Amino acid sequence: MAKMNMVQSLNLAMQQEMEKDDRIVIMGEDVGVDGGVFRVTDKLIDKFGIERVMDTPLAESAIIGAAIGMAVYGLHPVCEIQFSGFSYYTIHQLEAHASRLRHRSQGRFHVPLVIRAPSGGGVRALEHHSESRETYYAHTPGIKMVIPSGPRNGRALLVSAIRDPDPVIFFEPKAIYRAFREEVPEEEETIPLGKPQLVREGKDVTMVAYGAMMAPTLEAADELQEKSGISAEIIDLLTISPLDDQIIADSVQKTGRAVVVHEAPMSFGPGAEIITRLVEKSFYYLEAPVKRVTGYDIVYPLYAREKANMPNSRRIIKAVQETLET
Amino acid sequence: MAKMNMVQSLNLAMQQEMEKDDRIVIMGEDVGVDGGVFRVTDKLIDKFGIERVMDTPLAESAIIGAAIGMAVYGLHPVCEIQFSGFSYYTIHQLEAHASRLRHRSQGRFHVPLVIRAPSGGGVRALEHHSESRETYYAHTPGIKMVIPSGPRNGRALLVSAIRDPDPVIFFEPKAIYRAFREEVPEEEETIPLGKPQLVREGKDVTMVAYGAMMAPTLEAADELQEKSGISAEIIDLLTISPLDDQIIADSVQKTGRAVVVHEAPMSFGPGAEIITRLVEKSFYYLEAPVKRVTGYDIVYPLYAREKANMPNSRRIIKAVQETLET
Amino acid sequence: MPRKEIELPYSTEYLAILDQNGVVDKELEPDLPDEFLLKLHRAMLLGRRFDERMLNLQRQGRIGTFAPIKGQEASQLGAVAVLEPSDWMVPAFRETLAEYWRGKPLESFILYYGGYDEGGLVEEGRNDLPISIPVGSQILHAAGIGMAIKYRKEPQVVMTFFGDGATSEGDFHEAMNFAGVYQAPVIFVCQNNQWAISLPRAKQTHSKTLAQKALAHDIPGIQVDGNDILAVYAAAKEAVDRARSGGGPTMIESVTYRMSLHTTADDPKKYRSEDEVKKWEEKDPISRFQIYLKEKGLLTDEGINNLEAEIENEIQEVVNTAEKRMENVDPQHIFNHIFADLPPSLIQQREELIRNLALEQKEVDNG
Amino acid sequence: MPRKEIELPYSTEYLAILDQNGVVDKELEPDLPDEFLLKLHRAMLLGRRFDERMLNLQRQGRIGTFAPIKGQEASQLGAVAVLEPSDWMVPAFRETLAEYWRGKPLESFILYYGGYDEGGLVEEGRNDLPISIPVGSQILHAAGIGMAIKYRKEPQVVMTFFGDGATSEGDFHEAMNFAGVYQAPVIFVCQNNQWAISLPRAKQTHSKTLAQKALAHDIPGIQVDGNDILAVYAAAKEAVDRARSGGGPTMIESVTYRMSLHTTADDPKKYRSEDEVKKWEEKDPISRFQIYLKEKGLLTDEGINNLEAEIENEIQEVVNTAEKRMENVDPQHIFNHIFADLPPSLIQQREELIRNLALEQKEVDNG
Ligand SMILES: Cc1ncc(C[n+]2csc(CCOP(=O)(O)OP(=O)(O)O)c2C)c(N)n1
Ligand SMILES: Cc1ncc(C[n+]2csc(CCOP(=O)(O)OP(=O)(O)O)c2C)c(N)n1
Ligand SMILES: [Mg+2]
Ligand SMILES: [Mg+2]
Repeated sequence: MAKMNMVQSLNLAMQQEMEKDDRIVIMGEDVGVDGGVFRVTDKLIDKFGIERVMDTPLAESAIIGAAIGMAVYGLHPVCEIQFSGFSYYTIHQLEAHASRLRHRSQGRFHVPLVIRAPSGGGVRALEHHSESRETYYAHTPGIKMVIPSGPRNGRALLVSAIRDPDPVIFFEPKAIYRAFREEVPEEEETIPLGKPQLVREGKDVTMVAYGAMMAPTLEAADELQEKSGISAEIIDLLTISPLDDQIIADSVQKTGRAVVVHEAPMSFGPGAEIITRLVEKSFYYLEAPVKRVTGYDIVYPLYAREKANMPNSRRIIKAVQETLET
Repeated sequence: MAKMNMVQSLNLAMQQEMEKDDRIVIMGEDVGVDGGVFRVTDKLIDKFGIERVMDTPLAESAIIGAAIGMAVYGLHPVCEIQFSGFSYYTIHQLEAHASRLRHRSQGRFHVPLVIRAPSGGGVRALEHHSESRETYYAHTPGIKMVIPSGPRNGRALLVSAIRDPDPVIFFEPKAIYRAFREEVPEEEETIPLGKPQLVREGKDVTMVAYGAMMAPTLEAADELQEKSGISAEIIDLLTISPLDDQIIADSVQKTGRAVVVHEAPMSFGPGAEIITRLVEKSFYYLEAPVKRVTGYDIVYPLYAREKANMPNSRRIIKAVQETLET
Repeated sequence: MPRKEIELPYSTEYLAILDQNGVVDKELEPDLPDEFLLKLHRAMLLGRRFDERMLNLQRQGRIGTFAPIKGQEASQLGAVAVLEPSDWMVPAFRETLAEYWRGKPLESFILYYGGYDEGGLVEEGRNDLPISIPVGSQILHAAGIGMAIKYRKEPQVVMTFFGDGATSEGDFHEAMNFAGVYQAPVIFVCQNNQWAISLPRAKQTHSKTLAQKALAHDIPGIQVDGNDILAVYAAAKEAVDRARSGGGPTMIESVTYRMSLHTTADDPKKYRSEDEVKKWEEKDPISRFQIYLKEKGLLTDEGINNLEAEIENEIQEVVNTAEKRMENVDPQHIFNHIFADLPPSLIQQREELIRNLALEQKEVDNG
Repeated sequence: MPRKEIELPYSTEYLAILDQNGVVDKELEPDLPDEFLLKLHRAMLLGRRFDERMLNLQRQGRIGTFAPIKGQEASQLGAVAVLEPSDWMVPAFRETLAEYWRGKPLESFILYYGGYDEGGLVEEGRNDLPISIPVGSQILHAAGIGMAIKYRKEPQVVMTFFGDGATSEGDFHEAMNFAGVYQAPVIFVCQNNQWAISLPRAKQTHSKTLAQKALAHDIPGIQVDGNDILAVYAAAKEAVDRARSGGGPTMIESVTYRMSLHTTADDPKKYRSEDEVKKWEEKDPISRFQIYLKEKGLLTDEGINNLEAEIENEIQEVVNTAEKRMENVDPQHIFNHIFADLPPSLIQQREELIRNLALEQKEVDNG
């Protein structure tokens, strides 16, 4: 087992899958010679050549549209959109085709396509480089929306995404690309898509988060434990959609209280779906209103003020305390 | 006052505003000579000429992108996207520019732009002609998402949208274009954006809907009243986002129960936000889980089976009954 | 170091072989076997008659909105007739005849436009995408299929269809650019039928031709008389041969005319003159091809009559079976083919639908 | 009725006036007043020095990521220098010098790249859009502004900038097509700096030039030596004059080179050779312009030295004031300029932020 950051572990996932399966091709802007602006595809071009690692022209719709054609033909394209903030150039292709060709062709075709894109804030980036818009994709039937929270689950989820027969949007929280390292086994490891994970057991409150928000959520939980003896159960969604709420329901039926955390804007965001599922299925177990700690419904600010918009452990702790006080 | 269907009343709104304000121009595919495929812009070209009613080339991104430029210059473009199912070609323009130019230019520019698009199902249409994806826009900060439910409020809301200094997405439920007529006054009438309306008072349950779903919701309420003496309070959202939840909260604090109805797919849909707001602000008034009656998380079926996907009064009644039973 | 003109590798050409009176340019006439010519003729005629029947079915409320192909039979058939079965085809939504030629059962069209998702089924072995309604979007899929063919070093090509209106969409240019960069074996066939609903070709773009749009990407582009099946065939043959031998993509602008409605929801009287339609009726692709075949001694009036009867029967049978199949609407079907495996949340939703249906049935049963 | 070439209204031309050794083509030399030439020179030099200083600030962690313009001074200044103040300009994100020339305070750049939204302020009277980062998207705004100018019958034009990479985006073609159809007064300036991050121009598109992409839309297109300010100016002048007099849009491909990094987050050593950069250094736009000015007797080495000192001071002062302003971060500012009037839900969110900030302050105060 090697200690890896998430850039390395995602790279490993692609490399190992490509070795096994020549249907897999990588495509995107600067993914080849440059190895991707975050180096996630670093050196893959040296190993697999320009036929399998394609530096495409600068056209997102074309990357996804062409990849759909390739997928229908029988390849498994793994596309990089340089920043999730530019993935909106492709929604018409995703909504109209990637998500529907299985249905439209009544099963003859399917679209095994992975779209990787760095997402989220916290790296002092330019405009359009910090947003979290996973809701667009989570709300679109026929596609899966996955967000890892660290090197190890990132690698395992990416392998699963690549092997999935249907289109998967894979947002990589750029704030954790190099934030920490984890042991990542050389041998194959997968995590089934569509299954949130219980990452810490607890009894007083359930905390639900994903991606880069796992870090402040865990931090908040630690502090709550240490300073106030509050024991939080923590769930990492991993797959945002299709959302399997079973584990969340189970947890809240035990704790009676919950806080949901995401960077995405509050309104019509992922938190709303989670809270609603709890209302639908665990209403009588809820002892207090479920809280959400999220980005605001604003244009993402330039970096000098981005912290003001981003959930942090202080805001999360406050939310938990309020939940417990009532 | 004349009896009008919604096609006529929306046409009236545009005509009257254009007479008053030469900044207003209409643009879109087939909006001129053809008067729009649903005839909503019928004859405007005869009254205002091809400079003000532009039959554009077939390019949605260009329609919205150019309209943004025109709006920044000082015009007030009212764009038609022929079907909301093709509005996704423009999300990058909306997310990156229409919604942000006010902020990016720090107030120097703003984007008074209306995007009209027929939306929703129920008219035996082709693929991509029946979806409801208002969530994409509702979740995008800096734009307003409006959906009328009839000729009279349609006209009044469109006038408000045209006068609004910020970008407004205006989805027109095509199922009610010609479904019924209402008295629409010749004189000016507006409805402030951002204010849901109480359309019927009641005491047992709150029903929240909008657009074409108002009809089955009202139908369900009538039947519940008649057959079971259940008195439903009904709220028509009108503006989906920014969502003002005050009136909903007030109602539920009275009734203690609520059902939300929309055609859009269930998960990560508008209903989730409404239910979550209720949890956040009216939790202790809720006597039963809030229910939602929605489209399923599926590829919208071709028309022979679309009814199976669409909320109808039977499904709504059942949801209300379940809410009341608990 | 003056101001000078830059020489470009391609220019834009025009090709026509069989004129509207059925006169053929002997030098350019492609050498096609008689049976093949007759097979083309039969398909064109069937395309025309099926179109008429579909319009009829729609007017009777037996199917929903559909897009007639009348007038564009040569334009699409001439191109697709060059393909091998193993090649790929990516249609827009007005390629009924091209799809039929490739093997799509007529029944599927009726089911599809009748609102049954089953009509979308692409049978195993037919390498065609289902129709694509969002204008221009499918062109990129063809670019991708071309790239995949090249990756696999297969001797295939892919042909995609789109309209004059589609050339205004960014996806069209992005696809041409990708195909150019990767020198993918893609044949871009633009059926310029002069109208995009109510927008005439002249207002769609300022350019003199659509074929010249290929110059932007250094792709060979040719404009052909799209009502002349020989010209369309010849241009497509050249393009397919070039693509198959590694020569990269080609764009063909097939100049034709939408003689009927945009779709059955459209009323062309709002925006175009009867005179214009009349003028184009004289250029009908079928009648000129019939003159040609008669002069070649391959066809007689009697033969045409027999063929018409045969086709009528064929269509009637298909309508019968399709309508039979349409009697059975199982609503649960809407949950099929969403994902390879239905996730728990969708299973729950399907269960809800089943419960609702049962309830409904009970109400019906109870009167 | 044979196969024949179609004559098109435009061809693609190349223009260069001042070569890399400072030798001028007398016949093509534009007739510009001395002060104006010196003003251009001062701006170019300032552009270069400010760029260097920004790089420095970034390396010291005092500002964030930004995109240097080094090497592209002539390419952007030559074009924008033709505009009247009342004209409009729509930049991408590598037009620092063009924006400065149009009146954007240097301080704004520092604030903006320092992460302060205030840096985006467009002062009243300057008809420029703020920078646009999503590649290609802004080109459409220029098309729309051109259409609005035409609607208002104003004697204005709009000039927009974008890179070689942007020509692959659909929005570029959609914008050109709209401008062509509406014959809007738009000047499309493509700064072909040979690279789109790591992708070389040759892999961006199969076409020989970028200027020829205008042929797709029957818009005049010209390729100029973008390191030759006289050629860029001359081409832009011709285009602006044509647009202003109702002659419609023009595309200019300005052939230049990105001598520095893509952005400060980029490492060009990963993908391009030092040799290539060296070769282009010999074509530096500033040095050749200085030779020209010296030969014209307008500039001396001493004059240059004085100017350099003057510019250094000017920049230092700006850095000082900007850094002062950056000391004040009021987080509430993030709720400004979202809508004309903040809706209730956002007022509530702002209140939450204020409460959080107060709490934080309390924690800080309590140590
Ligand atoms: C992206 C998109 N925008 C709008 C429409 C509505 N629409 C359907 S067909 C059509 C015109 C298409 O014109 P053209 O490309 O020339 O094809 P034709 O219909 O003439 O075959 C339009 C505007 C659509 N289907 N997709
Ligand atoms: C739509 C979009 N995709 C990707 C990016 C990331 N990106 C920023 S600049 C750039 C290259 C742009 O190349 P070019 O248009 O030649 O302009 P240059 O940077 O050379 O000035 C890329 C890929 C972006 N900003 N927008
Ligand atoms: Mg057409
Ligand atoms: Mg470049």
